[in-house]
Amino acid sequence: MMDISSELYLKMYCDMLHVRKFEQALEREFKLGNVPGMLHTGIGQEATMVAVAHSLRTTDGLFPDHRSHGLLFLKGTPGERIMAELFGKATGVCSGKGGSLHSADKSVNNFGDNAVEGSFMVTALGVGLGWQMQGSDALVAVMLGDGTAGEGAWHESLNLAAAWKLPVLYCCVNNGYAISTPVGKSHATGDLYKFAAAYDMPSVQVDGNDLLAAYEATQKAVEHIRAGKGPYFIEYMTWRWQGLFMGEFREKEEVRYWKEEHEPIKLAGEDMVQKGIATIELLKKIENEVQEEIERWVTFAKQSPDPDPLKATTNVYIGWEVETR
Amino acid sequence: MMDISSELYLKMYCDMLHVRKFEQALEREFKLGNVPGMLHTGIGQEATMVAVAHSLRTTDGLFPDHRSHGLLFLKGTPGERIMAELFGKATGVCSGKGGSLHSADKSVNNFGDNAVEGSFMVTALGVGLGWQMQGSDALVAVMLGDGTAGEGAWHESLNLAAAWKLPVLYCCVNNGYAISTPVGKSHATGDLYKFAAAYDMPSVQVDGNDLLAAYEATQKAVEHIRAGKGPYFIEYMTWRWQGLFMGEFREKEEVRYWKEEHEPIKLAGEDMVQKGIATIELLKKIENEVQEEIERWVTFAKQSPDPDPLKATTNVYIGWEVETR
Amino acid sequence: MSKMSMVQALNNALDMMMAENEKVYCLGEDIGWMGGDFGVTRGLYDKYGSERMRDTPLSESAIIGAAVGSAMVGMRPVAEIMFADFMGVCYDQLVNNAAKVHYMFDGQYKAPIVVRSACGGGFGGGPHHSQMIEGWFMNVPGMVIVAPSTPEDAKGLLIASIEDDNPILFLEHKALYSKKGEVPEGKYITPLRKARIAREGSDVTIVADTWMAHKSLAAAQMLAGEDISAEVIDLRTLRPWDQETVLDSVRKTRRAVVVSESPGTGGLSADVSAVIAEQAFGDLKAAVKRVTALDTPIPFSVKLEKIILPGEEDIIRAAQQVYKHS
Amino acid sequence: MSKMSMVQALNNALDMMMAENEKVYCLGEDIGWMGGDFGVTRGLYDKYGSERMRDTPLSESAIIGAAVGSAMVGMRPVAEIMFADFMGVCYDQLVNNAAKVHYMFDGQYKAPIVVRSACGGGFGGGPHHSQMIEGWFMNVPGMVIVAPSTPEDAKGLLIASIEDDNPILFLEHKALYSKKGEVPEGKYITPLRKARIAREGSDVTIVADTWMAHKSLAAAQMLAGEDISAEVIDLRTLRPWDQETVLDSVRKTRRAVVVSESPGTGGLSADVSAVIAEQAFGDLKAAVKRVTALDTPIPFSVKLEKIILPGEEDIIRAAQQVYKHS
Ligand SMILES: Cc1ncc(C[n+]2csc(CCOP(=O)(O)OP(=O)(O)O)c2C)c(N)n1
Ligand SMILES: Cc1ncc(C[n+]2csc(CCOP(=O)(O)OP(=O)(O)O)c2C)c(N)n1
Ligand SMILES: [Mg+2]
Ligand SMILES: [Mg+2]
Repeated sequence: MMDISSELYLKMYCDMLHVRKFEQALEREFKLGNVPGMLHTGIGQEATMVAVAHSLRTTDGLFPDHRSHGLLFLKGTPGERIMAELFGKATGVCSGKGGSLHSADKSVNNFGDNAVEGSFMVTALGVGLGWQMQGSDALVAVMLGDGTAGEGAWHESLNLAAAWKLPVLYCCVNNGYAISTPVGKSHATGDLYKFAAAYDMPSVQVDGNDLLAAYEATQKAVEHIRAGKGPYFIEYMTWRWQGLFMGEFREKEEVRYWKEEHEPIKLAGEDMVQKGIATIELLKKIENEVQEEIERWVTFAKQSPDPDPLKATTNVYIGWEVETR
Repeated sequence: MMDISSELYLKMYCDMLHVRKFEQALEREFKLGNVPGMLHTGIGQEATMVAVAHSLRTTDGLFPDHRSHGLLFLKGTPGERIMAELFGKATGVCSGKGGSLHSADKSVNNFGDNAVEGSFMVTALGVGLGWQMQGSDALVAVMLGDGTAGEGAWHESLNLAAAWKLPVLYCCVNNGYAISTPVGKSHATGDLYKFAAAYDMPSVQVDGNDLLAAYEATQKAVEHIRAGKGPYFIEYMTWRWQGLFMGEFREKEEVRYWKEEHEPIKLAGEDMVQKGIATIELLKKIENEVQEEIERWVTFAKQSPDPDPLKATTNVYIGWEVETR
Repeated sequence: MSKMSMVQALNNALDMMMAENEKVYCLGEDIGWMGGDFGVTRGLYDKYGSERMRDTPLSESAIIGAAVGSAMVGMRPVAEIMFADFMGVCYDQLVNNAAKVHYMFDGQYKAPIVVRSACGGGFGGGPHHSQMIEGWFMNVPGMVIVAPSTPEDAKGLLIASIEDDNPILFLEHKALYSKKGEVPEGKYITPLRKARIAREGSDVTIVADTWMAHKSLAAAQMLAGEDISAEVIDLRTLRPWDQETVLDSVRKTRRAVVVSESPGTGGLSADVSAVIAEQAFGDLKAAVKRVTALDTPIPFSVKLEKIILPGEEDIIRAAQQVYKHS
Repeated sequence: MSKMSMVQALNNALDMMMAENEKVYCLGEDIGWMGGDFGVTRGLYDKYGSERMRDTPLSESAIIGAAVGSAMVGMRPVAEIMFADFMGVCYDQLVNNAAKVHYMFDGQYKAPIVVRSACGGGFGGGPHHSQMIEGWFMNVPGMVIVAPSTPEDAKGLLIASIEDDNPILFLEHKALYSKKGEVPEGKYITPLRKARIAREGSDVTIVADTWMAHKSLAAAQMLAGEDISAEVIDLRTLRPWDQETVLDSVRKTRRAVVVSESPGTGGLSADVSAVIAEQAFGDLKAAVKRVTALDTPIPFSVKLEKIILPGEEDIIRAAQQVYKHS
């Protein structure tokens, strides 16, 4: 197991709590009708997200997916601007035009989600290629679910990234299901790293709920890519808490295991307490502080104005305006 | 090495010659301006085509690719109707509406080429699925070039065929190049069977210019599929004689090896002579007979009428006609 | 007759067709055990099993490919693409294969597939979950596009589509899924390529489809208060659309407003406007007016989306204009 | 000035832009060492190397994806899709990403890509190598479609497209690749969104694009013999097309014929016809007439293809009709 400083461990723990609390607040506000559209949350997958976030530099690129709200602010964007975007507000990072599924922030090299699952896997090739041609050592990380592995873009992306040795980090978040469909049922194999291994790139599977293991695997991958050795694939084994719109659909024992036994925040907390890095009181304090911060973000989002009506027709084309009514 | 009857060996030899002579006649007529559109020939790949053709039943399906003219008649369609189609004539198997890239014949379960490379890899899934649901033991073979392995449909097809254990035989014809691009340059690996091996299906590489080896591999695959064990992937290593429109582009030694040393028809002929199955005279006689037959097909095509103008607007929709001018 | 939502009406049609013809089967993402993202296939998995209610991976090309291939060997697949926006991923399969199979092989094969998909905006779905996409396919010969606006038509059109031998895009508007209406019991067919006169009128013809047919009816109601009698036509089949019904109406009212949720450049509204002006030129008292979405992608903010989508007031204004300027 | 083919003119433009700006690079199938299926990139590989003249696998989605991604970080990619028909495979990338990137992230990113592609029929290419595909994209906000009809415009429009910040489909008609014409030396720009009056006339306006502009000019020549003076407009930018130039012309001639190689249902011709009839209603002496391909896929047989594609005689007949019926 990797050795990291207490400071970093605590920071990562705190970040996991940010993700958790952010999503919980969002769920609450969604139910209250304050958040439009659809909602996918990353609860349960915090360790994976934090491991990725802490392995990327600001200059590195990120393609978040639909459960990556947490990554959006962990990448460096002020959390309230992410929250505001999800509320569809003028202060949002895309002025409310993108929403949960399209929250990009150029200033931190967040390239935004593409809600057509898998499609940005090939966009990421271009980002890596552009930087490679420009002599930069930046890399680009792509978040993708297990279900997304069904799309043809998967193959075109892995194949070209390998052939051109592009600096792409594939972060495959295997949470066991695509909506209701078990990963092993819809794919030739439920162990998705096996697919990627065929593409002449390192491909590993790691416990995505074990923060340090996930972090270690990601660090190793980043090193490899940064050294110019081409793409790297990591399959993070995790589990999403969110069920279906009609409720929980998974076996009781499965739910118990992931929510109680193999729960990333609890595991990290216990480990820190055991190692003497933190006390239960400290952890509680952190949690309270995080909760307060998240509520400030919610308040900011709520109090923000709707986008200026002019925004509806701006930035369609560059160089001319489209007609209004 | 497999043991086959002298009769079958001779028949397969004769079929390879049919393919060779068909393509050569076609090239000649193309240069004379009698064949419209574009032309891709299968010269050099005869052993692979004959191995596949002799492993399929009439009730099995076939998705030929752009170099599969030979397979079109080997599947059972009278050769003159294939030739006529390539000439765009009324007597063609699609009344001249499909041409070289879209010659289907429902009566022998030839589903026609799709000139958008790779696209029919997913259509083949449906044919296999339909037959599986209908309780048939028919399988469907898909011809695909090494270049075609770049398309996303490749992944979607292999993945679903494996997940649903569909009766699909993937016949990957690795002739080393996609137009001008070497297979190893454009893909993560030049050994394409390695890709397929990741999909939980048997995947093998075989010398596509060794008729008996190719036939044996194909027979084995067909047996596997027919037993309900799901899809199978074969990579036939071969080489296409056709260069680029501006001429030959490959190394002299490479050309010599494939055209003179490792040439499928010559190899089979020598083997038969050595084994006492045929004499050089017999082989020459066969060749002359084949040549004559092919010329009859050409004559038939040439003398056939153009399609009835009404054909231009028929069979767009079923149940109503589109407007004419 | 019984009152049901469009979701229930569609479910009813599928159930009926699957019971009647074992060649009919469904495939798509989460359409099996879960019953579909919008519940259209709910209950069918229990009734017909996993073989005929096939959950697929996220592989839209493979979904359409499998549908077409199986249709070529005699099956009657009903594929679901969860959101119509995702048809971009399988566009080639639809346009270059499904739509051309019958023609390019000169009638030997056919591709009787139905591709059901949820379309349309108005709920804050953002740029990739809100589009009307008939415009992507209007210029594609061989394709048929159907889009119901009432539960009754939804059932009748879906049955007709499954029985039809052509490849059909069947667009279900999300805003109408839960809207209820009277639906006849038993099997019946709503004819394809035949528009519905949703409201009779004499002063102006409003041509619309799906959600916009509802908005147009509401507008007609308001216009009636100003003594403008609007005839509202719900196209139902968008390609090829029913020129006869539309032209007959326009020749009567001598004025036309074309309403579409899609952007105004290109697409269905342009085709309808062009054909009216070309074919009924001498009858028109005023230029045809189009009420469409603005020429932008669809923003996430509901407030902004409302601005770019056409509204009832826009239809009323357009009708007033063609009425007064003539 | 020097006389060159459209292929040479395009090559010249690429060469100039690559020399001037190192951010410009090309990617596509066999565009590098081989110089492209039609020779447009010939010689550039030797000059600029394999890094900037990138041979790709057969991965159209990855080609467009890579283009867009690299454009988002400052590169100026010129992608080639060998035949425009294959854009079905990467349709999602173009429509849902390239065309929306700038809008959905509210201007933070842009996607200045040029996607060159060989389009059009008339040579027996069959259903998958002969299509005009602007109709697939006409209803897609954010997209720009450019299509030159002369070598001079080909060079000027390609330079303008590479310098423009929007995603551009650049359609090169196969029938025009080897046609020669005078081309100015050095760098110049042919403005986007601006149609060209290819021939002045006073009796009827013929609106056309690429190959059809040539057929329309030939038709105009014949019509002149019958004392019908036809003005021929070559649109050059197909989306958004130049309404001002077209409407000015129609207001002058008071008659319009719209010519397109695409099928008549939906697509560009419908949009042009609709806008003319809507905007110049009072000026029109006769209904707009459209001359388009029939509503079928493209057959392989050259004889059949000739029947379904619009010909010179069809344009002449249409012009005569609008002229006489008014
Ligand atoms: C091309 C495409 N197909 C389908 C969908 C609808 N959809 C959104 S999320 C999802 C499931 C994705 O599963 P997975 O990749 O495992 O991500 P998870 O939600 O489990 O994190 C589906 C089917 C989509 N957005 N895009
Ligand atoms: C989707 C698509 N992309 C590109 C092409 C153009 N094209 C036709 S054949 C070919 C090369 C195919 O190479 P391969 O699969 O190795 O077949 P080969 O010609 O070598 O037999 C290309 C690029 C096409 N027809 N379809
Ligand atoms: Mg998942
Ligand atoms: Mg090859």
